[in-house]
Amino acid sequence: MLSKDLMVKLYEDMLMIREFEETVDEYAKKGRIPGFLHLAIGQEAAQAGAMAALKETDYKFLDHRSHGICILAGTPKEKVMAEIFGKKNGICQGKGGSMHIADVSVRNFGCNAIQGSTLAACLGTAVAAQLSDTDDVTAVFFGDGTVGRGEFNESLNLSGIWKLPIVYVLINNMYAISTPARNAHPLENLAEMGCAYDIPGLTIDGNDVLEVYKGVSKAVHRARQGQGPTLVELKTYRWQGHFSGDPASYRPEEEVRAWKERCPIKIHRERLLSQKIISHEENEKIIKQVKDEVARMLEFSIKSPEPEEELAIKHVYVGREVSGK
Amino acid sequence: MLSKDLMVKLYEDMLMIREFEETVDEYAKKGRIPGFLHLAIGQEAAQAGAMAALKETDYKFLDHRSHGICILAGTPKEKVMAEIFGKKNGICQGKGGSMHIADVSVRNFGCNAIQGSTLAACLGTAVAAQLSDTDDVTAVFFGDGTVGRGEFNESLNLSGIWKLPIVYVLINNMYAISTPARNAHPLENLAEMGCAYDIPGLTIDGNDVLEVYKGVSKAVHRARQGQGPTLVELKTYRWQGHFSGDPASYRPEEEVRAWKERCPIKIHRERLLSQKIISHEENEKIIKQVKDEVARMLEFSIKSPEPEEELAIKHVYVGREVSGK
Amino acid sequence: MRVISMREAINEALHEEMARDNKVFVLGLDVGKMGGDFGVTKGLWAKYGPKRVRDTPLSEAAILGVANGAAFAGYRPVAEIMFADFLTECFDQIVNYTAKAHYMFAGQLKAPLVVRTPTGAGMRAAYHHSQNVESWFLNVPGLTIVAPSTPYDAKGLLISSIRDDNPVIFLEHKMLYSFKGEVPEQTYQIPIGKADIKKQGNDVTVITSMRMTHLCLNAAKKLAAQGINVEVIDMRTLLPIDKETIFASVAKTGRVVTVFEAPKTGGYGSEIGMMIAEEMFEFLQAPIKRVASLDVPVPFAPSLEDYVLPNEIDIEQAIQKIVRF
Amino acid sequence: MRVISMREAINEALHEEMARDNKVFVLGLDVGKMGGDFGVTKGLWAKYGPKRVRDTPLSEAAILGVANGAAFAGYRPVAEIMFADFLTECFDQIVNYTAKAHYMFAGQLKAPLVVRTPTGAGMRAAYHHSQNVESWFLNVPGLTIVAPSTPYDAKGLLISSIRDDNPVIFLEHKMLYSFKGEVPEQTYQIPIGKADIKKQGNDVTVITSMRMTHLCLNAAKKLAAQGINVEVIDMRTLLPIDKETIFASVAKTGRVVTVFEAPKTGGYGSEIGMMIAEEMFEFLQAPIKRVASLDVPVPFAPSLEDYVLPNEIDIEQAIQKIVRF
Ligand SMILES: Cc1ncc(C[n+]2csc(CCOP(=O)(O)OP(=O)(O)O)c2C)c(N)n1
Ligand SMILES: Cc1ncc(C[n+]2csc(CCOP(=O)(O)OP(=O)(O)O)c2C)c(N)n1
Ligand SMILES: [Mg+2]
Ligand SMILES: [Mg+2]
Repeated sequence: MLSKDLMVKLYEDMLMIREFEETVDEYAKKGRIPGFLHLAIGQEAAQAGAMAALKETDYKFLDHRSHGICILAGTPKEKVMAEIFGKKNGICQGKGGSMHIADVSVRNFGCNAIQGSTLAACLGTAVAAQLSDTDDVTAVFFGDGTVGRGEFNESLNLSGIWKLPIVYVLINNMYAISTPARNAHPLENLAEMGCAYDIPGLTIDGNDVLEVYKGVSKAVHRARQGQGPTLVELKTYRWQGHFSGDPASYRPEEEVRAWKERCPIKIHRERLLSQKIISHEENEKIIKQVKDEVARMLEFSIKSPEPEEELAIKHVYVGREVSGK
Repeated sequence: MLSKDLMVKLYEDMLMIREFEETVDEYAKKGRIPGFLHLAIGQEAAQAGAMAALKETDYKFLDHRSHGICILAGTPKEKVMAEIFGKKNGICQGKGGSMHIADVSVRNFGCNAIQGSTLAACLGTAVAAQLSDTDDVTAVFFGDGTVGRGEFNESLNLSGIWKLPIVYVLINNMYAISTPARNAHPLENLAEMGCAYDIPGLTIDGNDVLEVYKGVSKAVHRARQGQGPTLVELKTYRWQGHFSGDPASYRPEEEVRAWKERCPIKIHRERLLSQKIISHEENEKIIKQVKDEVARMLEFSIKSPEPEEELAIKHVYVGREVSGK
Repeated sequence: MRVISMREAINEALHEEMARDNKVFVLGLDVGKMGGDFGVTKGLWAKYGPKRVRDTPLSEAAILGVANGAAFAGYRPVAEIMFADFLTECFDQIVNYTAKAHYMFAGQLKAPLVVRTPTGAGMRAAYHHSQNVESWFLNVPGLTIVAPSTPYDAKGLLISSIRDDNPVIFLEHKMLYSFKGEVPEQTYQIPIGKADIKKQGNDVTVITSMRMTHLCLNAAKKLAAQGINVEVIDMRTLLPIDKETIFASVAKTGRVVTVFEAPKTGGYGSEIGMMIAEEMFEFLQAPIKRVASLDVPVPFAPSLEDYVLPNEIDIEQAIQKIVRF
Repeated sequence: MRVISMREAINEALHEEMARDNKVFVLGLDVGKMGGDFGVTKGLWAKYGPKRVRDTPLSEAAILGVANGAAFAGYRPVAEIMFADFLTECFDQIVNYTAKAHYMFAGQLKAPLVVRTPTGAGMRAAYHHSQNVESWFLNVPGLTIVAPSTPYDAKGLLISSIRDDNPVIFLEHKMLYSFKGEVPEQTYQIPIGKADIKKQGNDVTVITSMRMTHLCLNAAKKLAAQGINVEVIDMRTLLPIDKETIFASVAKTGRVVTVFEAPKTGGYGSEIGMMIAEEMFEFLQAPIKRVASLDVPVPFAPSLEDYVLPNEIDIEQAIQKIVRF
């Protein structure tokens, strides 16, 4: 049994993700956020459950749909939001935006907008942990579509043979843009692909945050013990289109409705209430707290200035200048 | 039971590969053949058995160790050897050499010296066969090491989901240069990697030409019937180093000796003799015929002139000139 | 004449070519029912069905593999790579296979394929969705690179590209998809390898392509008021280079400014400029000047991206400087 | 001073750096017990063991993935890619990850890694084992490219590359591995970004690198007999470009010939030449002339390869032409 504190934390975390995503979605639609925005509404259990199973010094590699991971990693959340707004006070000073958020101080090594590329790079932090004899695990988050990339094979093959401390967190939301996973991969349960690499696979209900937490914890434990990688598949669904604004007309409404019924937040809330872990009043309070917190982030983000032009010519090289205009 | 003719043909084919390889090896060591030469001595059963299971209009993609495939594909064998010598009368006019031999007239679409690249390109001829409603199968030959490349995943995933008529002929000779397969891949039987793609895998004694023929035939049959790809693993061993001249000191002598004991030609010869399919005299005659034939190829190759310089500026573009010196 | 967008013009070319030649087929991520990430393949799937309009898994090397193999087998695949930045993931197929297939087998194979891909910055999509990639391919003999700036050119050039027996990388600047212009309803071709003088002039030759063409034309208009008569050459085909048109113009003006969107160092302008410095030296009355992006990756925040990209003022100033030299 | 080969010099640099800094580790295909395909990593495995000298599977993207991730985590990986031609298979990691990691997260990550790789033609190994690849990377801000021509430069530059906090692509011309020269036994550094005047002269500036440096020096010797006094600049670092040294020379001579081994169009010489045409126009007394390979892939037959590559006579004639202009 998990502690009550943890049960509540997982609830708060999911609420936080939901509120955060809805807020940036709103501001993207208002034209206040530049670029593409990939939202994880509906996938909160996968993100919150997985993050709760990791410690701060574990290395994390994210994909394009990872705001939730970023805000749960320990970074001041308003700096994540400001980054998405492309502002100077963002955690990457506005250089990264939604698809390139990192905070190395909490070992969030960043999202990379090339699908599959983190599957390769995650090998390196795992080797680093092995070389330095620490028990830090590397978690890499990626989607069902990304299983199609070549790096999937190169990564699992290498980590399988070197027994690297990697947790592959495969968030199977059943689509890669408009392409259903069943049209893109021969197996239904993608975790079973671990069979090709002698890597155990776990297929988990990604909408039940406790199942996610337990499954990922098991994988993390294996990795910490030096027993090698695990491929954890979290089955879930994104409620919105591929990006904020995508009408996603390629999906049957029926399907969307059914998945919304299985809202991960609702599932867990009902559990907390029915098991009397929180009361209705406490629930209302938590919700209000989350909303207030996100409102503060929003204010911070909006007030934050744009980055100055000189920033554009910084960081190309360490210790070497490039010229501006 | 296979016909006697086929049994004898398989023997002749293996002898032919052996004699061909020993001849080019000798001339490479004499400095008469430029570049790298990767020999398949010891792997004759895999090459001859697989080729016998294919028809001429089947598409073939080869790797760097594929002289044997080329000479069994229907190409005038002396043109294959002349190509290896880099001569004008070679099947690619000396442009390709050992690692880039094609003969499109017999649907040998060529070797490509980038490991893994044919695993991607073979998808295209298979799609072409589907689009044009022919029953031509695509066979792609590759080694155990090449399983590490990203294209392995992209190819099997796509062919698995599109049920493409592909026969993956994985020649597992237990090494990629100095790297033992057991250090490079978690599974011992690489055919089992098909499990990740719902693709049947067959692990076969690659030194028994009849087993190879039967196994590959089964896969070819499946593909022709529209049932999709098969991953056929042929376990064998290369007697020499990675390339002609490589001392291969990375392998235990014991291991080499044991595999030489299991010479694919010897195994099959003993069968032919003991089953009285050929007599000792016939055997001697076959051997002599093969030797004579290869001697003629050698003469052809040596006599053939070097390609002329103008050839270097041809074929960059179809119908467009590039300038010479 | 009828006015349509570049997106529609390209779409029309695809429709017409698919109707004309059943060897033409389309493939890529989400090109089917969804009609492509930028809507360029709209309606093809409904009309030609899933065999000729193929949604693929997220496997860029496999996409190019299908294109290569099918082209070798006589088809005319048109592959879409969702963003040009992802060409990194099929770079081997293009550079080491597509480009060399015709040459290395002495003309036996042809690769009449087209890789369509959205390129260029301006969308606030940063590092992995904004690059100008032509330079990655400039030193690869065997490739053709087409890069239209108007709907008219796009339609005619795409039709020519599909009919060409050589492989073509067809760059579509994503900021031009909604740009409108006159386009004939009937089928027509624009020859590959011919630049277009978008504005005649005799004081200075400005050589450009894609989105920059329009900035150059605007700048030319403003400069006309100052009595500077600019000739604007839109390359349209980046490789092979139309020396004739360029040299004729330089012979007339003696002054050259190149304007391309990629970072300056190693950009396309360097090749054009060098060609002129080598072969037209006697005509030059001033230094050759490059206008280009700063030598930095494409950053996220609008203030940064705008600073990094070349703009009309940069172009005007460069032209003034060269004219007044 | 002691005379050793370039192979030995590079090997020595690796030994010294591994001894000095335990964050340095080596990885690649067959770099361990076998000591690398070209024998460059010999002895490292025996001395530093399999943890710090890591044989990998045939997975170039994974090799770069390990290098990237480990570098991000504070290590200094030195990856060997067996032939530069195979960089196509990890092109994404390098271009979209290594090069941009420092920039896109606003300096939070560094990628202090080295990719060592044999480059260049002359081995009769054709298309996929002969290319000069620097142009693929020239337009990618964030990368450093080093390309030594002598054992002395190789040792000092590799040590500097390993200690540099920026990612370095370290090109080793395979035809120079056995080239010998004086090399100090102690550790020393040669600054990155500094070209070297290999021969002083004031009639004409010849700018070159790697193997071509030696051809240029030979040509210069012959031309000296004709009274032509050639200055030979060996770039040593291809990126960033040492403008200062080049411009000082051009200011003196007013005449420029660039000599690089890759095909002419889009080659490195174009960048150098353009830079001069742009910034040193007033000093130029003659056209800038490129000596380079023909615009074709590297063919197999010796007669063809020799024809395609630039040779001493080409260089001599080009210099004569420019001097007599
Ligand atoms: C190499 C590459 N190809 C294509 C894309 C475009 N793209 C971005 S997200 C995406 C779908 C990814 O699907 P999945 O991995 O299931 O993640 P999800 O979006 O469902 O969270 C695609 C195709 C990309 N970013 N990188
Ligand atoms: C992408 C790529 N990486 C590395 C190489 C160098 N190389 C050539 S053959 C070979 C080993 C291949 O092993 P395997 O696939 O088992 O075939 P085998 O040589 O055993 O027949 C390697 C590493 C290459 N040609 N291409
Ligand atoms: Mg998905
Ligand atoms: Mg092998």
